[in-house]
Amino acid sequence: MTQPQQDLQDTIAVSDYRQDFPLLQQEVNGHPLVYLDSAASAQQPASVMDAVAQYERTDHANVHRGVHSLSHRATDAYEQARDKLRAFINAESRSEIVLTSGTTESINLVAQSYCRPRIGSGDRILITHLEHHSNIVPWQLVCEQTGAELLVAPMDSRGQLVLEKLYELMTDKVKILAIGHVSNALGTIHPLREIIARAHALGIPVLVDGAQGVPHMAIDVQDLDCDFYAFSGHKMFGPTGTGVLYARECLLETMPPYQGGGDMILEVSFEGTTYNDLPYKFEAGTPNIAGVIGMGAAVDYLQSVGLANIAEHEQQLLDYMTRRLTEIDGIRLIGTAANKASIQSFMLDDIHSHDLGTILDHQGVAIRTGHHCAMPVMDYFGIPGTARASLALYNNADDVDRLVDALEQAKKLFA
Amino acid sequence: MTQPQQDLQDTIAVSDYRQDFPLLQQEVNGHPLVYLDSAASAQQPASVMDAVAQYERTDHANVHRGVHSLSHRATDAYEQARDKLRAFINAESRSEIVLTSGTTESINLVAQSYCRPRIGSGDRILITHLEHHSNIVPWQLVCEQTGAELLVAPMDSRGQLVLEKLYELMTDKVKILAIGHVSNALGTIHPLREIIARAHALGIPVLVDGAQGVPHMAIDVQDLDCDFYAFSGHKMFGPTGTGVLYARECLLETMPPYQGGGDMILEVSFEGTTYNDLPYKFEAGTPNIAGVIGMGAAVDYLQSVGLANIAEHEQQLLDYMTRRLTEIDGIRLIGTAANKASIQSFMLDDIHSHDLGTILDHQGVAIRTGHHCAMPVMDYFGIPGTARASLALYNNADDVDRLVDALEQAKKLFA
Amino acid sequence: MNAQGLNIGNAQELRELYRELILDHARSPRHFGKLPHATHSAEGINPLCGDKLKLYLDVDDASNIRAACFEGSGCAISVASASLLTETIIGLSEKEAIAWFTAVTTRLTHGDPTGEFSAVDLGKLEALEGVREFPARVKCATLAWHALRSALQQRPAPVSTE
Amino acid sequence: MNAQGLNIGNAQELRELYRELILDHARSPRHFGKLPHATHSAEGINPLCGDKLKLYLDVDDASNIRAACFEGSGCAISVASASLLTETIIGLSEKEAIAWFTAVTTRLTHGDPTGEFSAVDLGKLEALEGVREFPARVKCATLAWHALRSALQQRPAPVSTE
Ligand SMILES: Cc1ncc(COP(=O)(O)O)c(C=O)c1O
Ligand SMILES: Cc1ncc(COP(=O)(O)O)c(C=O)c1O
Repeated sequence: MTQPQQDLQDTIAVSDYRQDFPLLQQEVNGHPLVYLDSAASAQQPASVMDAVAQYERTDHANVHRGVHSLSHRATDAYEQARDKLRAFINAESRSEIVLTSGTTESINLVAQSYCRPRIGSGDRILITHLEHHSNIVPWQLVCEQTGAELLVAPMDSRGQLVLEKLYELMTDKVKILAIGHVSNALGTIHPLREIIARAHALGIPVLVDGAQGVPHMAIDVQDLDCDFYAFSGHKMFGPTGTGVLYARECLLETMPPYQGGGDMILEVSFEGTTYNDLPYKFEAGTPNIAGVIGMGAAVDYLQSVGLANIAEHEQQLLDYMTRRLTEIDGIRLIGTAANKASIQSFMLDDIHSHDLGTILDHQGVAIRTGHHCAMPVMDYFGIPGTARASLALYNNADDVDRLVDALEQAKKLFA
Repeated sequence: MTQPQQDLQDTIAVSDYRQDFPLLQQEVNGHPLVYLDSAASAQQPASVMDAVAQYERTDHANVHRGVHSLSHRATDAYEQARDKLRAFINAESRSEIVLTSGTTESINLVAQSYCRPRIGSGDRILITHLEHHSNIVPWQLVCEQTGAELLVAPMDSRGQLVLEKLYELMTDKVKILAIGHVSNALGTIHPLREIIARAHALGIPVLVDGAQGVPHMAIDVQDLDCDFYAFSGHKMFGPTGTGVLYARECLLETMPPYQGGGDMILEVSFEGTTYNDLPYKFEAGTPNIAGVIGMGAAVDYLQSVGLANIAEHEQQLLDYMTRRLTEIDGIRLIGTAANKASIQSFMLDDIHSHDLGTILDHQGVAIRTGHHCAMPVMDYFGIPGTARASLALYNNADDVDRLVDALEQAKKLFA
Repeated sequence: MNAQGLNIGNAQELRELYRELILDHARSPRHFGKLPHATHSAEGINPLCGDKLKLYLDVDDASNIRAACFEGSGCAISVASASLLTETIIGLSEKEAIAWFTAVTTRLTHGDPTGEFSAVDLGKLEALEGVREFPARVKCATLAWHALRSALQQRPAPVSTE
Repeated sequence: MNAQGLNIGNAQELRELYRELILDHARSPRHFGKLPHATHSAEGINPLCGDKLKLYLDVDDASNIRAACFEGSGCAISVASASLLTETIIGLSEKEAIAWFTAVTTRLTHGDPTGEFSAVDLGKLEALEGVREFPARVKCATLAWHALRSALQQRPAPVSTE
């Protein structure tokens, strides 16, 4: 077993944050858990669990509808979480923070409420080859419903967007560009500011799938100048079943509601219904109150650590992981863009990724294997899937060393 | 202060279940909490909180996508909850249990995926005057989108459906009947078996909004013979952000997906996408894993108490509450149907319900006030809103006595 | 107000909320009804409790409020607040009315213990200050005031405090 | 199999899963390819890991399986299982093949320690029983078998084990 270089080990050997996460303090299959699957879903710090538990134990009631103390406390806590999320991504106004069940719902909301009413045959929707299924299928559905055409900007063999091609595809027929911030399969960070500026110059609004952006870097939607930004609570150390759609207020104002129900109305009669103000018009029914409060606590946690610190820690660790993986005989890295975040996909010899996953799991190392909900990326490389190690602030150099050791064992088993 | 009759007090004076609910063990405004707002959202037993906490602390990972141990444990727990829910409402197959974020989403799913593709102008959607906004607005939206017409079956002054009129409105133009199980504003239980049989005789499928049905009585969707049954986790002692759409498998098979994203697909390519099997085709994106597991634990809890016991306890308590309220000078009960569950709306003198709510809250008694997301019901009675006390298995005769005392104080304050 | 006989541990705050003046204005609201020749009007809705008020103003060419009326239904606090509002603003200039809006909403919402509005003499309107102990009710007390601002700004859509 | 040198605390279960026979069939799958004149075929997809197999059968008029082939890609377990499946069913009647489906899937899924299939001699297929310690992998081992049943029942849609 190779020893990590001493200088690197000093900075990333121990993550102080690991102890904040109760789930990481366990053994799996007789080994201390190494969790390298945060891109699929991150673990929660105790502070998030406590915030949710505290809410359930002392403050729970339905929100927005009650005059009694619990309902008032619940509403306050819920709306405070919205304010935290607004500040977190630097949205201009709290009206622009629509709370959803996750990135997937956020994107479907835009596809159905923004796009569907305003596109038809002859129009185009532009995405990229690197998208997650959640940023592909909603657009396929809306194309089916309207006769619009789906255009796909290509990538190169390192997993980078071919920008010239993307720009060629931007014409006045394109009614929206939907693009990831960070590829969940390959880790590629797209040059969004440049891309968005180009799109806007042609009057094309841009939706950013930020599921993999938010947990790893500071997000400023005004600086990005995007029109929509979608993300999930469970990828940023918050609970499942929560998410955000950031949308410019002027766009939300023009959109019909996505779902009908309680809370999204001002007045209902059988003759006609008046919808509520923003953002409530887009939040039908009882929301995931506890989850949203947990998401607010996750924002607190992320800000207490500092997004810049997180980005730096993860970047160093990613560099270290890439180097250690490269040293393994028979490894093939998938996704080698110049600008990457926290994710490395790879293959080892001709061992199927699923077998790798099992062998690593048996050594307490949790990685993801398969297509990562990005089948077109797999098709591009002509492979059924990859093994993927993804990092979060709680990972450290020891985790990477354990990964490398476990891969060596897999080689032995299949030798 | 009047004393409750001794015989009643013996059976309903103390609910043993109260101690299972941590939130109820608190004082509000200096008084032990009396929680009479379960129809808006119920509290959770410790067993539900523990199941969720246990999951977050030891088993969390994304579901359906991973080969590592945590992902397998998470998937197992999540799918076991589906099995529990299937058994709970006696659905024939687990393919018929679509997990949603709540009743509202369940109904919107049916409106968009079942109705929207198959109706047009000339067609009709039939609802009743007693529906919650969540069972009105989704149909208004789909009528707007398709040109179909919304028909509303009337109610009488006790808050009962006028069945003859309902049956008159059932013609072959009606493409779906959407009806509540129990009215959340008035407590009316509709004679669903008879209504559904009549609808089916004419080939009209029936959606039941079961948000207020599930927590109070045993549900058997096969016995009811309904086509869709929608309900929420947070009204049955489970977490917010969870819900179920039960739908007959043969109907689900004919429906296009509601949302696109991860998990709802078998294969994605830019040429075309193959959807996943039921029920996954209707579950796009990372679900509310923790919430669903909590909902499964709520089913366990409900079954350990026994739905028959719950119904009996609540029925006795409702009778007692109705009698005690009637004794108050100046009270006006709203909703006096022959067949009712757990809910009593009322007005007191000319005190606005909102003022009543504040005065009661100040005495530690939490009731709901306002339109209860059922504005058409309020319009029918020509009132802006009511005060509503709603019961759950953890309430007891003492809660009712505290309510009555608090109302007497309100009278004094406004005298 | 017959609150002396109240059998509640902490009845003082309730008495502060439902002062005699408030109950009086709630029971017999002043300037209640439609204003036939209103130059400005606006609706205020509080979806939380179904409060719904419509405020009518008659503003002359010199921007003075000649008359003010309101109709609708609401809780004691919102009705009393609307009634007190009409009494306050009749005869004022638009600018003065907006200054009242700012002072009242600031005082009721934040208390503004040290801010610029802390020393303003609200007169009768001080009866509304009991809501500060009842955060859920602040919106009731400010509803008519938001409608006032909206009417003076001639905003077309109904204003909501939710 | 060079598993002796494994430096894992609990390597025994892994060795059970990846027996020499499994690795051999995974590396050199038997009857791999398309069957030109197949009378039956079915696809099996495991969306969890992207395993995708297509099974081809040539069944004669007397319902005997004359030939069986498969193509596609998958993990060692699913490929080995498919390979072993073809070896097992060629020459059997449809009914016998379905009996094998039932026995194999029951044994791999539940272990069936006391049930009717506990005594069945699975022959080479017993090499697959290592998956029982790996619940996440059972679906890999049964994928081809579900495709077999689906092909014999001539179900049109691809079958999935998710
Ligand atoms: C009868 C009825 N239907 C629908 C709903 C909506 O449920 P949810 O808000 O959980 O989606 C409710 C509860 O608010 C209800 O009482
Ligand atoms: C890039 C990307 N987009 C979208 C999603 C979908 O997020 P969710 O499943 O939380 O809706 C994910 C995560 O699975 C993702 O990684």
